Amino acid sequence: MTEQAKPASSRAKQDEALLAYKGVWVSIELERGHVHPVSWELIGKGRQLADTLGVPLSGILLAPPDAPIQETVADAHAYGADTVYVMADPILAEYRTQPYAKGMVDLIKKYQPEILLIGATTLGRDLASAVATDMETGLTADCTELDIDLSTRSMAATRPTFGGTLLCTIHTLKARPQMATVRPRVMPMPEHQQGRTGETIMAKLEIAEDDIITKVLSFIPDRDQDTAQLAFADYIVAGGRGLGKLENFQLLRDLADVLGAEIGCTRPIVQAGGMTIDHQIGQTGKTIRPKLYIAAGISGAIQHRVGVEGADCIIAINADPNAPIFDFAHYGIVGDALTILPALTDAFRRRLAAGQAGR
Amino acid sequence: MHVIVCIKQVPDSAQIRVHPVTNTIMRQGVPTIINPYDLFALEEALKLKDRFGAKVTVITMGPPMADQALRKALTFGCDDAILLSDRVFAGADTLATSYALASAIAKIGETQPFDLVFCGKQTIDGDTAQVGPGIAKRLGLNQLTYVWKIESLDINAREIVVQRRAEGGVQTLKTALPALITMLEDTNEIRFGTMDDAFRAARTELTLWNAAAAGVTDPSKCGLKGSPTQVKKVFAPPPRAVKATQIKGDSPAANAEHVIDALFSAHPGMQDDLRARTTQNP
Amino acid sequence: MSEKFDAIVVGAGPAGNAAAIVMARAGMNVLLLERGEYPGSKNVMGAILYSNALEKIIPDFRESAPLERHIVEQRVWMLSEKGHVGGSFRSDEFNVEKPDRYAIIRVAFDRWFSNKAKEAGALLICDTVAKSLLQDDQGRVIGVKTDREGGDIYADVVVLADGVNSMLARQAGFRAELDPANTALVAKEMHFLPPDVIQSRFNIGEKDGVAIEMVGSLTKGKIGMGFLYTNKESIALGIGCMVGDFQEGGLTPYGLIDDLKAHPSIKPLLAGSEVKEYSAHLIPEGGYKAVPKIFGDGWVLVGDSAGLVNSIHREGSNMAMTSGRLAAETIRTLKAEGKPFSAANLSAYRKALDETYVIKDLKKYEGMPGFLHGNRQIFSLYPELMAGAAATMLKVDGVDKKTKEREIFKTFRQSRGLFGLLGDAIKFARAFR
Amino acid sequence: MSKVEEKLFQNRYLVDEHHPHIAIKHPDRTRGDEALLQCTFCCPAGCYTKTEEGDIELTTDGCVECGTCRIICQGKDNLIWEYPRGGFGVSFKFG
Repeated sequence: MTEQAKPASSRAKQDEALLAYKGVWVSIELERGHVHPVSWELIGKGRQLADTLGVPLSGILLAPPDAPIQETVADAHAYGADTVYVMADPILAEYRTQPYAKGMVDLIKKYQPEILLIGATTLGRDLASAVATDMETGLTADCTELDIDLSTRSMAATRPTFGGTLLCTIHTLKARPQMATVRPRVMPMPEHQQGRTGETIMAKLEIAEDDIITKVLSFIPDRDQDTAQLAFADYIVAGGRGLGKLENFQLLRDLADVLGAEIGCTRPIVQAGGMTIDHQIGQTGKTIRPKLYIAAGISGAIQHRVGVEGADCIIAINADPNAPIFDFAHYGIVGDALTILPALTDAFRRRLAAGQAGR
Repeated sequence: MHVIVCIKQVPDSAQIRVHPVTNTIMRQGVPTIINPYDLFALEEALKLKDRFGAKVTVITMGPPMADQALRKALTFGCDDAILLSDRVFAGADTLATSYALASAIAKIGETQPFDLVFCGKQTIDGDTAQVGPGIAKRLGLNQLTYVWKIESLDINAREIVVQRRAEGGVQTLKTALPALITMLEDTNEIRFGTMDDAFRAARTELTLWNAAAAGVTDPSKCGLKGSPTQVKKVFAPPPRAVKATQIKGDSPAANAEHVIDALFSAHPGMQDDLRARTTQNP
Repeated sequence: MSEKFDAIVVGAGPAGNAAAIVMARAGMNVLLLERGEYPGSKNVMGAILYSNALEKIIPDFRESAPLERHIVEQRVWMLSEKGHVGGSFRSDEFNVEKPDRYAIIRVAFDRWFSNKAKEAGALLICDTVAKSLLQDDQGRVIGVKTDREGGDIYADVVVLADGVNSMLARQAGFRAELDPANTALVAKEMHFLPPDVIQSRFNIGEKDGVAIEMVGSLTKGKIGMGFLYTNKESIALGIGCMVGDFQEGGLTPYGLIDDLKAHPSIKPLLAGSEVKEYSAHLIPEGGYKAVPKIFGDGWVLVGDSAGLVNSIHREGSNMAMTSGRLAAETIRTLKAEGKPFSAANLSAYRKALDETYVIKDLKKYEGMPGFLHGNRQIFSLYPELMAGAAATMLKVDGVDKKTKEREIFKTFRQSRGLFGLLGDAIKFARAFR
Repeated sequence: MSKVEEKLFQNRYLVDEHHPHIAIKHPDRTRGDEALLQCTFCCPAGCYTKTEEGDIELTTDGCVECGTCRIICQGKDNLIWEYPRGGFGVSFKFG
């Protein structure tokens, strides 16, 4: 990509301003005492990008003082961070855009990183767009690949577009920091090097509670939600017409209980009144990206496939050996789902019984 | 009460196919539609029209033919439609888009003050979910993204309480108007307009604004020039031909054991993750 | 407050658009209702446009209409199991300044045609279904009820251009349901290929197109016809039989088109193509006898809705445009003379139609539907016999031509008998006279 | 049967979730209904399927609105056939 023809002087001035931005930063999302794993995945990726550029890798942690900050900073160093910037303030107890964005932007303006990676969680997405607008810089969302183009030292961010049918590679050439959000479970988990140490820099959040208009009234964790959260669930068990009568879906519920999984189904089941529309998976239903998807009695027509291809692991159970689902599932069991489901339920119950070491 | 809804005309990406052999992108016959996520924002705004008699203005930034999306929005019952179209805007990324829309919305606010701006969660072609927050930031609106439901709205007290999807749960937030809301999908269903809506949509004169009319003061912040991000290349993902490894077991129980062995060996952390989840709620 | 128009046209297809343009140009207040998302979204056609009917409405249509290719070669094939026998007519005559037939894509064309109606002043409203006709106590049509709230719209006359299913006219008892024995169901696919591949396979230039009409044993003894038309970067392929034949079983519409795609004469033409759409449509093939009453108090029936299709020559959209235009001209004249749109006054539309090719052609082939029913062998036996005859004659195997001719005649006689052959020839000639 | 699903996947549908436009009038009396049985092999979109027990079921999602089932079942008072709500149903890209 040739640099647009610009008068040498202004380009030089601009390049110099950009050069001032050094280092790779990763946002560490610590909420309600729990660090979202995507933060460590990005520390792993950030380490790689930093080494390619020959610059330091830093974590940035905004959290309330009573959060497990020391523990998190230690983990960040262990996973590869050289420095961790910490901003501890009670205002940061519940996520709100204004304080979090203010804190992050102040840190960015002060320490000027060239790359900032944020997990594409609902928190990360909300925060990233506010920060990017404030910094008037480029932000590429839901990236699936991140590399460095050494000729320009700029980050090449690849992401799905047009609903995932296509991919595109995007650069942020004339603005810094180059920002990107990455979905959970896209980047590999780095190795936890016990005993690896690094620097910690404390910073003060320069905003008072009464400057913040938005107040958080309550928070209800997902577990108590009644409506199916298929789009966000990690484990899903689904059934199709191959299960026959609707009563057989109880076998599905038994397995789901053992796994703590959500239940889904295909279009005909919703039509037959077996389940409500928010349980439907596929082209006209939900698109799911779980860690494990067990499909029982589902033929796997293209209309279903487009909704489940994002799953990490698909186990398909179908009586028909050449059911299309076996073309894209990871593991296939040819057999009667009505006998295999109970067997799976028992096997999982035994394997997951507390304290039982892996076989 | 006055509510502004931002919509975008996008290609119906579900219809875009990749040629199985040549792996080229086949765009023939792909119609343009209103970004599906924006329909949830439109319905939520129209509910405020039902409840409070709010005026609903719909705005879009795009090429001249984006007027079709505005006309469709009018058929659902919106009152006014503004098309922001100028060569200067061409090639804008989300940052440049939010600048142009923010300028236009501020311009609207000069003559018709607004209480809420609605956006869809994201677009199906850009998928970046940044335009809404970008507008909120530029206009100093309180940003409420991934909103699930508007719990209460008090016009006189200028207060709104919403439920929004947060990480691992649902947050209830209270903030002041004016605010910007991006609606989560499947929160409502777009209505079927009345015959009067259909007639008004066909007859309404759309307001066409170029950059100047929209109050854009700094054109260098628009279009390609104002876009820090540039798309280098668009390509089709390599076809993923993974055939299922067939589990061979002589009985359902044997099958179960084999598949779980394969699963846990391929995904080491899964057994502990599952165990952690299931012991939490016995 | 309910709306009142001079005229409501139901359906923005060829017939509806033609009628809307003519009436709007006469200054009438015209509402054009379309149930689809955009004009053409609910319409399916093989898609050959014959210019004569459109020229009478938009003489310079060639300057702006989305035309795919003008047809320079017309092929007629009788398909046998392994191949086809047939003729093709290709001549420079087609390459005149104003070609008379084009391959088109209906969605692009209908949108263009409706824009012309809007330019003429008609009010186009999509996404709205006309559910039923509004009638006064004497049964006179005074408007339509749509599927939107507050959807009663009134008009002095309603032009029913709602297509082959003709829901409104049937519901009001103006015409009967379609007869499965005389209604064809055609399945169609759009196959996409790079333009240069199409041009090399059909030996045509950038703007030229080929139209192939097919009939043959492929339809397993059912009365079936297929087509293949070349567009700029796609090939429209379709085949169908009478619904009555499908009812006998053994052959689904998608099975039929898959068989056609696998046929040795068709497969190479489609090699490497990408299917982007699969559709199906009914075609009224009852001919003259099945044309219902096309006018009444406050209403007229135009296009497929009136069964105005001459399937032998694959003519439907031109008849739709002509009937739409003539109905509109009749209405325009009555409006100018301040006369009511009574059945008596609107009968002038039918008289005008009788003078055109529309009714004349339908009358000419009046017996054809009956003939095709009674003589199924047209579709199974003759193609095989003809293909066999061609194979025998063309094979250079040392057998003298005289013996070959006797052999061919023997196979014909064995399968149809002398009188059978004579009978077929006479009936065929009479049906075509 | 799976062949037709591959074809229908190419089409563009705006499914009207709660308003199927065609319905079998007496779902409990479809066994032995000759006309409905014919629909299982005449419908170009394969919307009608016969279950093992012999009942005929209808899913209108892939319907191309051709009308074949209506004219096959005419006079048998076993089918309600209407157009989908305005703008819904199949929406052809080429037609």
